[in-house]
Amino acid sequence: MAQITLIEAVTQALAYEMKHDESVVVLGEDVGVNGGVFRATVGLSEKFGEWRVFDTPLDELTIAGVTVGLAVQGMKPVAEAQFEGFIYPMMEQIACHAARMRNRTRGRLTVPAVFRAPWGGGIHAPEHHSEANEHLFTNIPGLRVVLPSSPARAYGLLLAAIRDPDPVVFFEPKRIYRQYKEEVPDDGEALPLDVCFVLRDGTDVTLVTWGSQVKETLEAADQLAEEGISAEVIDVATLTPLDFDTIAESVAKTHRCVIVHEAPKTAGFGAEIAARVAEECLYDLYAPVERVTGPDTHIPLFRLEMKYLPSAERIVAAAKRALAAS
Amino acid sequence: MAQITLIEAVTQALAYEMKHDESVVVLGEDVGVNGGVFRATVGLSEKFGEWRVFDTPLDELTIAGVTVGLAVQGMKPVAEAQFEGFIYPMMEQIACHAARMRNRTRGRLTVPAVFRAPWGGGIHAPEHHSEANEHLFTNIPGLRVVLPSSPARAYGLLLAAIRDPDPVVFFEPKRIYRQYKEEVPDDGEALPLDVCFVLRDGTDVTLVTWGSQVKETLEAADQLAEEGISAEVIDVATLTPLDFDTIAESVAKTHRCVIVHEAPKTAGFGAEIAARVAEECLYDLYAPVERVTGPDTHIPLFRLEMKYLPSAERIVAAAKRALAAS
Amino acid sequence: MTIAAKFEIEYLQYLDADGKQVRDDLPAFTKNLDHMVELYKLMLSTRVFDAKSIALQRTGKLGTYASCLGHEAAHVGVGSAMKPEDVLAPSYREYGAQLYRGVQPREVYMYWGGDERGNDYQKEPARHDFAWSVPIATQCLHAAGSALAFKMRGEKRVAVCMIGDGGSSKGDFNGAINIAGARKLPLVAVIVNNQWAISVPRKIQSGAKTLAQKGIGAGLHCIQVDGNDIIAVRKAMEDALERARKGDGGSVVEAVTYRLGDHTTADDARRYRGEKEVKDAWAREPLKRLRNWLTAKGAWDDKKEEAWKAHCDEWMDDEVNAYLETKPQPVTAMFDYMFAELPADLAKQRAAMLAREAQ
Amino acid sequence: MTIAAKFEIEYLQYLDADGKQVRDDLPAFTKNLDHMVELYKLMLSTRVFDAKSIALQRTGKLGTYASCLGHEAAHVGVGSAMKPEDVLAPSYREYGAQLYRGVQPREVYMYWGGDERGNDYQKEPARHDFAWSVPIATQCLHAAGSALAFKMRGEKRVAVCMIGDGGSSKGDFNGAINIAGARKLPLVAVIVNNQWAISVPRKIQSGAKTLAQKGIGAGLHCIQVDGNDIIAVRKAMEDALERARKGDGGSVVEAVTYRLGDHTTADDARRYRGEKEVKDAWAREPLKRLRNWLTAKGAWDDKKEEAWKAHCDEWMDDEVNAYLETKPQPVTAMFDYMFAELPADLAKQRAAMLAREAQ
Ligand SMILES: Cc1ncc(C[n+]2csc(CCOP(=O)(O)OP(=O)(O)O)c2C)c(N)n1
Ligand SMILES: Cc1ncc(C[n+]2csc(CCOP(=O)(O)OP(=O)(O)O)c2C)c(N)n1
Ligand SMILES: [Mg+2]
Ligand SMILES: [Mg+2]
Repeated sequence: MAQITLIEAVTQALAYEMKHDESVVVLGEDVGVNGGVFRATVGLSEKFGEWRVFDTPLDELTIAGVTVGLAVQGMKPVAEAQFEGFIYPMMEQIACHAARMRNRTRGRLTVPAVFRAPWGGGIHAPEHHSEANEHLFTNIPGLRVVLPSSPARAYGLLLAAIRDPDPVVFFEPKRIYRQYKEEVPDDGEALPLDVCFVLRDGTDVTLVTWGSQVKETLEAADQLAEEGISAEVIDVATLTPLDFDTIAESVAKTHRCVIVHEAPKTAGFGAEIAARVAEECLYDLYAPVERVTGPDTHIPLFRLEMKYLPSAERIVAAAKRALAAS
Repeated sequence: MAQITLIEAVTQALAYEMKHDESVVVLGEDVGVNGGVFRATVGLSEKFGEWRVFDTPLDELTIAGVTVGLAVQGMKPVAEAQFEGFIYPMMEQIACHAARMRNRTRGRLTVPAVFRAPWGGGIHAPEHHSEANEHLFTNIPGLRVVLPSSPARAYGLLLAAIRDPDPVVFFEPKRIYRQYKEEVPDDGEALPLDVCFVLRDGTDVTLVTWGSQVKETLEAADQLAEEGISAEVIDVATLTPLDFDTIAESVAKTHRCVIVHEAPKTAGFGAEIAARVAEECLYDLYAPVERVTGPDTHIPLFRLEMKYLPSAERIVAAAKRALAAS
Repeated sequence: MTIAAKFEIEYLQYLDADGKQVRDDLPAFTKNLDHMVELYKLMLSTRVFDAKSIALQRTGKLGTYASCLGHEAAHVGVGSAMKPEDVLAPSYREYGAQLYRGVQPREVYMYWGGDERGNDYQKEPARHDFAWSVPIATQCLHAAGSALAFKMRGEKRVAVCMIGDGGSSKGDFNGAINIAGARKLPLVAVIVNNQWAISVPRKIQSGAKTLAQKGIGAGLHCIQVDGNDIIAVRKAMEDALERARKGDGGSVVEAVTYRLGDHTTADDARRYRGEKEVKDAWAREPLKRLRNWLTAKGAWDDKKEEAWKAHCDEWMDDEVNAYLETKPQPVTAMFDYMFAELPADLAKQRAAMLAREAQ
Repeated sequence: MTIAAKFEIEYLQYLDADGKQVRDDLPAFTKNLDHMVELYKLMLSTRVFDAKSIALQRTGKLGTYASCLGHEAAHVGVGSAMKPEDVLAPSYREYGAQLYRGVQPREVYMYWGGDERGNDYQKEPARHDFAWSVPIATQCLHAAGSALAFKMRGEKRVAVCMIGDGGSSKGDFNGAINIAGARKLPLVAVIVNNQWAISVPRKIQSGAKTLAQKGIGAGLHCIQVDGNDIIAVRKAMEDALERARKGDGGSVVEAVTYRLGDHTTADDARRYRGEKEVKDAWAREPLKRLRNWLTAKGAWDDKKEEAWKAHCDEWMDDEVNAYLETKPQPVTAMFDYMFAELPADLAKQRAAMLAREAQ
């Protein structure tokens, strides 16, 4: 079995599902012959033809609205926004239709669609190509917001997203698209969309994160381990609907919670996790919750980009503060 | 001095500023001769003419983008989205341009614009006319998000928003547009955009809210008072950038914090307040933070709408839980 | 001067305001007088239905309601030209088209009465049509997506979206006709130009002479019709649907009509438009001309008119009763259609709400 | 058949691919050969600049860069037709227009080199122009808003936006031309149709025969020009600008050209387009034809060509040096332009970052 990268796992999941379910179609800008600007759809056009791997006109609004229409007609469209920074024109269709159609019609019409987008910073990209804007969707009822952080999870979660009878916003951390490879059997096995993944067990502090920051956080856990501090690392993976139980259990054990994300701090999704901790785990806490996030500024152009993003050092420092406070 | 409603205070502020600053223009759908579907701009067209009170084609994207263009040319546009539920097409222009222009150009170009929208539920309106979607903007750096909750604050905060050299999203709680009147001198005095307003002093529990829920929360405080419980009520008013100090001071005194908002709970702006409490006020807390919010569903059509919105009863119950827990 | 491209926009009308034929080549379907009577009946039913809705609103039994007064020819013309297997993506006032396709008045009442079940159309073909779409123009892209699905699957079906003059300014409309043109999708976009978008007149929406010509930029067939003349609407729709079904591409059909009522019951049109304009428009209203035409053909008369009106009154009373007798939804209904399966996090909130309600 | 409206799209070309005149009525500005030489020089400068940028990217001194190879006539044609007081809203590769208006190569390098200061154009009139706009088509509405400001204030200025064939599919483009048509705003929207939007060919963007005809639906003047013929571009722009300035309404100008390079340095066009197409396009490229025309008039020759190239090389070397020698921004720069005055909450984050950096 070949080792593959996260982006290859995306392609593998798309190819698997397109082969096994004729109603699955891919659409977006440059997804066809070009195979996507990140190569996520490479080879699919040759395999499935230009109508199932469908290049759209350059209008994200069109992509989103057509996706809703396709889905209502029983297709399972997987739409791509070329970068998360270009997803804004999709919002009306996602919030007002994809996320509402089932509820609006009491189940008569549904939207089994996936809205994919590369997500986040750290690849030295031009302006508007590095945002972490998952917050746009996490307060919208009726949506699932999913962020894989490894090749295997990308494969399994994307399969689950496509099969899910309701709309899913699927952000792919582009910084780790090609960061490393792992074995991902092409067995069509989906992963659950209703759990957080505990990537590392620990007893002293809970580190909660998602997306590209999983790597920084695991590195931080390694560094902490060297100093004898045992960190539990949780990859939230499906932000909404949230599996808070997994996080609560961990905090009950470690009594300390550090949340890591690259979006701006204020009203980022880390706030929700911290809020739940304050509501549901207050008596377990030995130290204030810590958030390690981007500041409330735009992510700078790439010269200063890495100063913006959380780093293992910052996570370690926060964990130590939490330990020192208690 | 006449007593005026919140919506009349909006009109009064617009008229005042248009009279004193020629660069202020109002634009949107039906803002002209019709005076706005809520009558927010009533009389302005007669006073200032159809070019300063400008009816646009029916495209929120056009409204937003043209607003950015006007602002960059030195105008002070006040754009209206007819309802908050139709603000989505404005998001790309607000997030990618209004909120970024100053930063992008290192201060060369700026966007002194206001994006107004009626906001929230409780008026028995049709579908898409009752959303509380302030969360769409609170994680976007470079924006101010403002929500007045009384005629006087609507007047003072709107004046401040128009005068502010940076973009402001200004949500008007339509449920209290005409709920009561108060004296609002037309003196051109703006209110600060960087403070929360303490509406009622108290010692036992801090109730934090904004928008229409201020009324429910004050009622809850009254009910609590009858039972001998002293509640402090804070109207956040300017959600971002947040004045957390005022909230922290209150929690340091009361040791209990109940947050009330009508948006869905998960990743609503209440999460940010709860998160800050968990980070900065943990040692002050005698009880878990409570959030009284809409559930993570769409606000139902009006038959069930009031079951969705927080009520004084629910706020009272949450406050009592907080008191009982400690 | 080198010319890269040339275009013409046809204007189609068969009956003038009084029901006199302005051209001889009436389309084939007009030969079937029974069917023409059926069309007239539905236009009349729609009008009776609409008056009843407004009465319900005035007596507090409906929330805000958007009337279709004056649009009957445009709406019934569209609905009746479509085949059952086609798909309709309406905005919010195209009851004439919807009733033809099986939407029941009680469903309309439920929707505007604040009950989501109004969108759960029970009868085919309406059952597979889109629900009312309040965010203007968004439904156009749903139709385009449906048309794409039909094309992908090789189905001989057409998607029809209906949109107002105002709505034709919105990006979604542009996106829908553009992708239809680029990919020859079986889409027919009908602009019901009733001259007003709430208070904003047609001329402030667009500097174009016709709204039909918006289709030129998308490479679609374009036609402008007298939207008060159901024969013109129906004929243009049949042609457009046929072309689309055959794979010859989509169309923009502009039906020129007039909104005789307020925008909705929450609106007062006297604030922004003169009485004369409305009076003039009444002279061109759609029912009269078809009635005159049918009467001249001996296919209709005052007695039939009265009888049908009486029938409609009864029908609407039944529908109103059915609406008023519908049991309210349980409070938990707001949770029960959020997802195919209720997520655990939401299930807790649902349980909490139930517990609160039980107190 | 009643015709409601008729339209024609003119195609304008003066010089063929070899620089031969295809019509006699050359516009007045061509009489001034010195100026024509200036235009040629700027086209050549732009090409040298562009090659330098790509070289910088290849050697790791720039990030992703979007080349303008092949667009020189379209870009310089637009920039040179505008008056200083007009406003340009570019997308991201219209350097030819921008250099004419005072943007400095070092600013372009800074921007693509990951430094926001590249957008802080120092020289007028570029200083009052819009910055590069990455979210496709959004700048069109900024131009429309600027045009509206000019009209509101009675200023005789015109706003020009530039957009690609792909970008002309996006709602913002539609919205901009639509409001310009509805309100007769002084807007000129230039579609630089280079046949590709990354890998998506022109025919998948739109079923329209010309992209110019998108203006018909907005009621604008529309023209298609040979975008490799700077005389045609310049003439169409002068006419459009003059009309707009006089208050006679906006225009859509489609300049038909070809993207001779990859979409950006991150792209490999061989994946999706054939070599023959590119080779054919080189035969129509814009510099050659103006050079031939000027040479035939005795206004240009190989020596001048070499001398100007040498000058450009030197100029670009200076610019590159200026770029490379620019001191990096302090880390706090990410905070310092967020608001006119730094809010307290943000000031704390800024202080925390400074403290971290100090460690
Ligand atoms: C996106 C959006 N913006 C604004 C509104 C508010 N609104 C409802 S109807 C309407 C006017 C629609 O006019 P038109 O498209 O001409 O249709 P008509 O009502 O005349 O049938 C407006 C502005 C809305 N529903 N959706
Ligand atoms: C809203 C948005 N969507 C997608 C992109 C990614 N993107 C950058 S350039 C481009 C193609 C643009 O093609 P065209 O408009 O023809 O301009 P050209 O690059 O050919 O000059 C795309 C899809 C973007 N920048 N913005
Ligand atoms: Mg209308
Ligand atoms: Mg292009």
